[in-house]
Amino acid sequence: MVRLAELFSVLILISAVLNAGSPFIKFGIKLYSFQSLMLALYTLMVALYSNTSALYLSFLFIILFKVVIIPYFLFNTLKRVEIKREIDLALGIPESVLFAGSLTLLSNIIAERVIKTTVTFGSLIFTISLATFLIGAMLMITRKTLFSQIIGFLTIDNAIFLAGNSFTHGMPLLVEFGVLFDLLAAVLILSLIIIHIKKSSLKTGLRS
Amino acid sequence: MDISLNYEKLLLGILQFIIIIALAPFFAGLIHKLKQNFRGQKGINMFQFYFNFGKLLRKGVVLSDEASYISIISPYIILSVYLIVLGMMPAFYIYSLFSRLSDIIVIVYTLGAGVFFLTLYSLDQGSPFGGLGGEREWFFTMLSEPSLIFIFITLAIYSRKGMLVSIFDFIQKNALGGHFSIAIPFILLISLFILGLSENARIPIDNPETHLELTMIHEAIILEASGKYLGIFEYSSYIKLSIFLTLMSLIIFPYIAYTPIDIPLALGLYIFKMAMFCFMISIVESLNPKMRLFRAPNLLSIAFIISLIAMILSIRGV
Amino acid sequence: MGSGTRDFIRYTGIYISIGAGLFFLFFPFLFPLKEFYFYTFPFPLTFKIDKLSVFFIIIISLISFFVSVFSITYGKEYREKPHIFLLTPAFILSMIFVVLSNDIITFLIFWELMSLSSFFLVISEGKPESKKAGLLYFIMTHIGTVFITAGFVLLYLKSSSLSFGGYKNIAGILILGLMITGFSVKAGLFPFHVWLPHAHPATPSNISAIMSAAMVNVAVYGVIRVLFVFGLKIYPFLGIILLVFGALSAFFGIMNALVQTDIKRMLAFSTIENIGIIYMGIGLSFWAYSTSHAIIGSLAFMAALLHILNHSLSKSSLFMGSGVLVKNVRSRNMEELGGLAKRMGFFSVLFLIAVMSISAIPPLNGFLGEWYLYVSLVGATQTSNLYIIYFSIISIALLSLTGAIAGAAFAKLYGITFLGKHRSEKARNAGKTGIIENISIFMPVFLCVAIGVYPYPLISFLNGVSLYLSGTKGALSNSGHFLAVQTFRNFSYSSYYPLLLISGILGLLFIGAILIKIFSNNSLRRYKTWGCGIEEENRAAQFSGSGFSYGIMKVFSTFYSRASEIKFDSEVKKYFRKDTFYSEEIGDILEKRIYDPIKRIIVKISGYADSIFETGSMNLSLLFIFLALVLCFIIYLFLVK
Amino acid sequence: MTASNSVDFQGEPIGRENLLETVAGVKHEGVYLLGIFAIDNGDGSFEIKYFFGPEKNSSTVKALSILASIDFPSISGIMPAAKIYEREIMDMFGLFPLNHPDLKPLMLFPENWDGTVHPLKKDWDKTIPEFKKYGEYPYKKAHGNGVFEIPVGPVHAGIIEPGHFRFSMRGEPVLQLEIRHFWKHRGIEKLCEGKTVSEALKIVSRISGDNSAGISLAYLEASEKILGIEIPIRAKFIRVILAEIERLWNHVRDIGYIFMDMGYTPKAQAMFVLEEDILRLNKFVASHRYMFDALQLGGVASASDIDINKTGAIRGVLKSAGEKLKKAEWYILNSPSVTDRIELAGKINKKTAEELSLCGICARASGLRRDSRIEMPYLLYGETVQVSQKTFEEGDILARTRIRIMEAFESINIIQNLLAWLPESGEDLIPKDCAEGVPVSSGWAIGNTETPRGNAFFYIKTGEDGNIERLKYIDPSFRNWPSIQYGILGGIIADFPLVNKSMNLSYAGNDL
Repeated sequence: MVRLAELFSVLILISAVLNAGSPFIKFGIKLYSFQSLMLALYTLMVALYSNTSALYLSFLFIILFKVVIIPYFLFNTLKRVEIKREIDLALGIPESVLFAGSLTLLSNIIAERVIKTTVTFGSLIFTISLATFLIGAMLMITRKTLFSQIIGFLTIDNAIFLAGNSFTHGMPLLVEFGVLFDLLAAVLILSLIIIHIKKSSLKTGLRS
Repeated sequence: MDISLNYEKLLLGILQFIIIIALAPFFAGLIHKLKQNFRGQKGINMFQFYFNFGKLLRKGVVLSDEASYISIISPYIILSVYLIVLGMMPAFYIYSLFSRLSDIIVIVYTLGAGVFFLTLYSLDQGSPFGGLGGEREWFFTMLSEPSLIFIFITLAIYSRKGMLVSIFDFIQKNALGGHFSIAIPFILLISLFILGLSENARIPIDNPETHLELTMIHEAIILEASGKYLGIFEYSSYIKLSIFLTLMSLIIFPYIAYTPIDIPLALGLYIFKMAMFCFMISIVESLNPKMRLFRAPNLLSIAFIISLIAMILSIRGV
Repeated sequence: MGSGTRDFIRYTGIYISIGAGLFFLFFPFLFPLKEFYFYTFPFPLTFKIDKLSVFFIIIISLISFFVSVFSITYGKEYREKPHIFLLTPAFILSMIFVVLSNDIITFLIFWELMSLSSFFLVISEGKPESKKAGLLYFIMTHIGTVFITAGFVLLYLKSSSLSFGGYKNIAGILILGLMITGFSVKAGLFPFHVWLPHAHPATPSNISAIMSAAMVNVAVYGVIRVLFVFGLKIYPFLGIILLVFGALSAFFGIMNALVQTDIKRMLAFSTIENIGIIYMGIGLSFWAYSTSHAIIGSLAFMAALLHILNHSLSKSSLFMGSGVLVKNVRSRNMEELGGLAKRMGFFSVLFLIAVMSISAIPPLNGFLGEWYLYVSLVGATQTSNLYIIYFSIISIALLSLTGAIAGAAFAKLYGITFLGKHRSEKARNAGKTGIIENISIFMPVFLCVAIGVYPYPLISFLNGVSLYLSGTKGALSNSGHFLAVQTFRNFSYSSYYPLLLISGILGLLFIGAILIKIFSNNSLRRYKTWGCGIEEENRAAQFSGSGFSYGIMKVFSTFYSRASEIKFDSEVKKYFRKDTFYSEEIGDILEKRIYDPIKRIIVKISGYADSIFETGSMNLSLLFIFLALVLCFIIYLFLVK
Repeated sequence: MTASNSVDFQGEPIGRENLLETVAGVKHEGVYLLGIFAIDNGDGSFEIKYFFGPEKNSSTVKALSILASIDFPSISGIMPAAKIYEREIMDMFGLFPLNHPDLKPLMLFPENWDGTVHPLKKDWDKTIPEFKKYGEYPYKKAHGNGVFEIPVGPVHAGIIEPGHFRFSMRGEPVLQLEIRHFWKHRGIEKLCEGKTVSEALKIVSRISGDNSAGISLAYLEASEKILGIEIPIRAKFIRVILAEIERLWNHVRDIGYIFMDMGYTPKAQAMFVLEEDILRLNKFVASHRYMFDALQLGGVASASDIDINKTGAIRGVLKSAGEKLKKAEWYILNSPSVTDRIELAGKINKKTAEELSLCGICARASGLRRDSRIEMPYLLYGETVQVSQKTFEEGDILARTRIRIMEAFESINIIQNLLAWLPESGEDLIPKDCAEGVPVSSGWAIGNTETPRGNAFFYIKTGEDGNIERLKYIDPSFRNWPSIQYGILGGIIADFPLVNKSMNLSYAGNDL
């Protein structure tokens, strides 16, 4: 079980790296969905491991919101604004992937230095969530189109969830639910903004 | 593990060596056949590549006027370099023929020697296409060699052994117990799969079936080869494919025989695992178009970073 | 001077060099571990032979011997300039005495002699480019000397002894920093390498062989002596700095070597690469000894020593080879060569082996050093220090990248120069190589193969050197059949069997060749290279060197300063263009971005100063001198405190 | 009938000193070059004719002509598209274009043909000069350290027609590309001289196998105009249906090749299966897989009559074609890896397309609104059949592929509509007077139709005896070939096969 949890957490990081290495938005949304699924499975493992009933519910919520509803909204928005790939990245693909790798190295150093407290599966989870957080932030900075920035934002959110779930054996359920709902609202609003921008400036395309 | 040899081990090592050499064209043919089936074609005979090799051996050689001694020796050197690497693999029996040589760095650099002579061959006939292929070959080798070394070193750190044979010995023995991570082999496999596609001239990096001189890589290098030399090159490429597939099959689920009694089961599993990877490769090749040449660094950089992450995790002792 | 006199001077110089090389090759064996004193006015010159200097003396005298033999026939190229051959023995002897010297004054005298004689050799061709290169070399090498002298002065202040014997383990971080910087300038380490790619192509090939294969090693000798003998082993971060700069130097050097089309310039950049690899070994080893990781330390030190030797052997043969090419084809530009393998049979095989050796292809010797380096780097990742873990991961990545690009660069060098069709009339009319040239190249090449295949005696010798310097026993076991090293904590070994590898490859080659011979149709027909159905003699229709490096260059385009230009017949529209003129200049980015601006600033300042001195009075200039003196005093006060 | 392919022609040749001025004026009106060719008058003088496409909102072709005997002024400086036509005239008639900026042989290779023999002159006695080397062809050169050439062709690794491409490169990017075609000149124009109109039809319909219907239609347009034949309405329907089936077939195959060349073989195979279905349909409907001899003077062959069985078969194939094309379109637009492969590669910008007077898919992908079915309507186009035009501004491989897909859908639509409105069977397929014997008439006319590759242009002149005196055919590929080098310039050589395939120009049609 611990090994499986490890595998899922590492796959969260890998999907974040893949996201940095792909210029395609659709693929990015699919990867986000996959990442959330891994997060959900990880939560399930933690739940099984620590036998916390609140985490089972959290698992269900993650599946519902992050794996299904938010990607669905994003796809829907994408269909309405018709952009397929981002052409202007602020940083080339190999460079940003290498940057993501160095961020992983960095977060590993930080994790080794900082973490002394007990975390569910060792400081590994902290490394991974920190690295995912940083890669998400990098995505938000280096991408020029709004869509990828949203994906970066969602990646950051996943990283925080991961950290939260492992630090305290799960956040209080109410907080978690609130955060999820907040996230959903944020995505909805951003989708509306995208569509609005698209309508108001058909020619110039989507630049934030 | 004990790598001292006795006659039984040597004999079985030679047997294993011969079997995996003999099987190499079969796997290449299987991938081809599966790909054709996915396209809705009837497809070649699975053993077609054996017939091709035989046919090429029977044909005479046409050598370019410009060719020097490099054209005559390099096919043999490339073949023996790949053979010796294949001979290091504990495919289904642990005491492989060259198990003593199977240091990880030696493997990577010996493979590099193959590329070196392949590119020298490509320049030897003074044909523009050969050089084109040679240039691209180095381009991809350069991008994939750091990842390959990282993968091997990760394996070494993970098992605290320096030789391939001991590494897989360790993984097999500890697979079912002890502190053992499945995350590291899994992500190593992703990285190795990408490298396998790139090193073996497969879609999405290269298209092995094209006739277009201007886009191909491996085929462009051996464009001037004919007769038995072409046959040797073809066979070398099957062996290289076998090397990568064997590595993957060992990482994902090592089942290696230690005694002669276990060999039939291990051999059966080996063929099954190899066929599985052939299936996966043919699926990937069917679902993807060939990439643009200068988009390939994107894919290979991902492979590199994934192996880097695996290395960090293995150093932490996950 | 008549031609007879000139020939006499030339041959005398060459034979003196050969004699000096031979003498000092056996000298350490004749007088093992002795000290010498020559009482001369005003200071005594003191010399000492220890295990470290033995190693370097052997390398220097070996290379000098090979190159001097090579000069017997190659020297005819410089018939009009016999002074080259009088300077050469002075250069060789000063190098050897630098390595032998045992006190500050002796060291600096011979160091300066070495610098001056090599400077005169650099400018000996008399062309404008060689004068420019010589000037740059002179400036850089003296900046280095200033640092070294400052370091020695501080050492003297600290120990109040002139002799090296009194310096054991006293050098602090300042001294180490100053001296390593000074020696690195001479060694051509990134970022002080700018003089090297200019100096080597401008020099006669035999001299550049000595400079690249021997003189650079003298600088490395200085670094090793300062670090491991004088240095306090309590600064592990210094080792990490050297490791990082070594890795950067290796990467940077090979990246630039890849894109060159001038053979000698390419070899010069390759020297920078190899110096980087040597520095990686030295740095890692210093780190390991400072943190008492004796196993990793001895492994890394072994890697550095092996690489020094391997680089000298293969680089000297490659530079001699480039001399042969220049002599026979009159061109150093790869794009004008081609097809020489058929014209220069034996020589091309020798060159191939040297190329394989320097691109670290197993089982040749170049691989051996890199193998030790990899093993020690992997060992370093198993320590508990976070910084060395991360820097060794980065170094592994850079080293493997360097290895791959080196393969590409040297495949390009050999493939474009020797294979294919001749790319110009010069290459078509290439002359044959002489016997003496072949023999002099054969000797180092043979050593390359021998060390690669049977390194065991050498390894025990080097083990001795490393034992002498570190005082701790390493983890190298040399059981006579394989090289085994302990890499990891839990009693695991990695081993490398060079003999088994070569016999395995040869055995498979033999069996395969025989089987294929038996089962195949052995008819062979020669015909023209496939030209897609067009019957024409087109020399341009084959791949070029610049094309061969394009893909890698494109990926790492940020590391080059690249300016390309296409010129057309501008009178007509693009639909009617007849000829296209393409020109491209790929420069060293460091030189373009850092050194050139500095040069411009200095020129500006000196112009400014000039104007002051011209218009101003005597007093003003005296004031400047006075201020400079005061500054020196202030610095002195701070340093002594 | 509306005025189909009417020609605005003064009749009398203008003075050669006025030519450049007139052409500049014509160019100013924004028209493009349809073709330039020479006619040997037999008395030592030659008439050089210039045809220009119609202006906007007009369907009238502009024409000019001058008389020449030894040389003629070149208009290439004003209209770069004229370059190859003038070189062709020099080869075939020995007339020297003055001030031509890039003059060298086009069709007759100095490597084995005597440059003083000009085969299209009336006084050539059909003796072939001795096969030996007469000179060198002056290839363009690229100079510079490390610049090398890659000659590709005329014999290729795959089974494709002969063509020579000479890339000058330094690494992967193409610095320069020179194309040299015309390796298997068949002498069709000379062959047709002296033949009757219906004899020549057989030759003409085989110029380029995959555009047989389109080219034959252009020929028939011209020849029926000379002979004054009025085609039965049912024959018109069938002609348009056949032409559109041919267009659909061509586009399906070309899309398949795009997939094939990017290594996406499963999708390519789906397209090739569809292509085979359409070829079998051709065999069933027109009794030949490539529709040879399906069209006849005055109408269509009786074997190509479309009855109820054939209607059903056509509808069936169209249905599956629609589905498969939908899928292909989805992949091209939505699969990121596919889009990435073909986007922004092989870009031909609008100015180049305009200067080189491109036609067909290449022109439309570069933002030019050129389609003979709309500009110079013939048969049912413009009345019963309204073709909606698609253009893209990008000019890259993606744009060309998308236009192919859209036009394939358009063709499916047109065929379905025409099948629904097809007049009752039993009407004539060939007018009565034509069925009994081909009428004889002298005169000249042009025919211009839209083949799948672009507009095919015919000029036919018959003599007193009704036999052909001069036949000139200009293939869309002939116009479009010179543009391919500007598509690859600055790109990398690995993209060239895709650029080539996306234009899919014919070698056979190019080289008569």
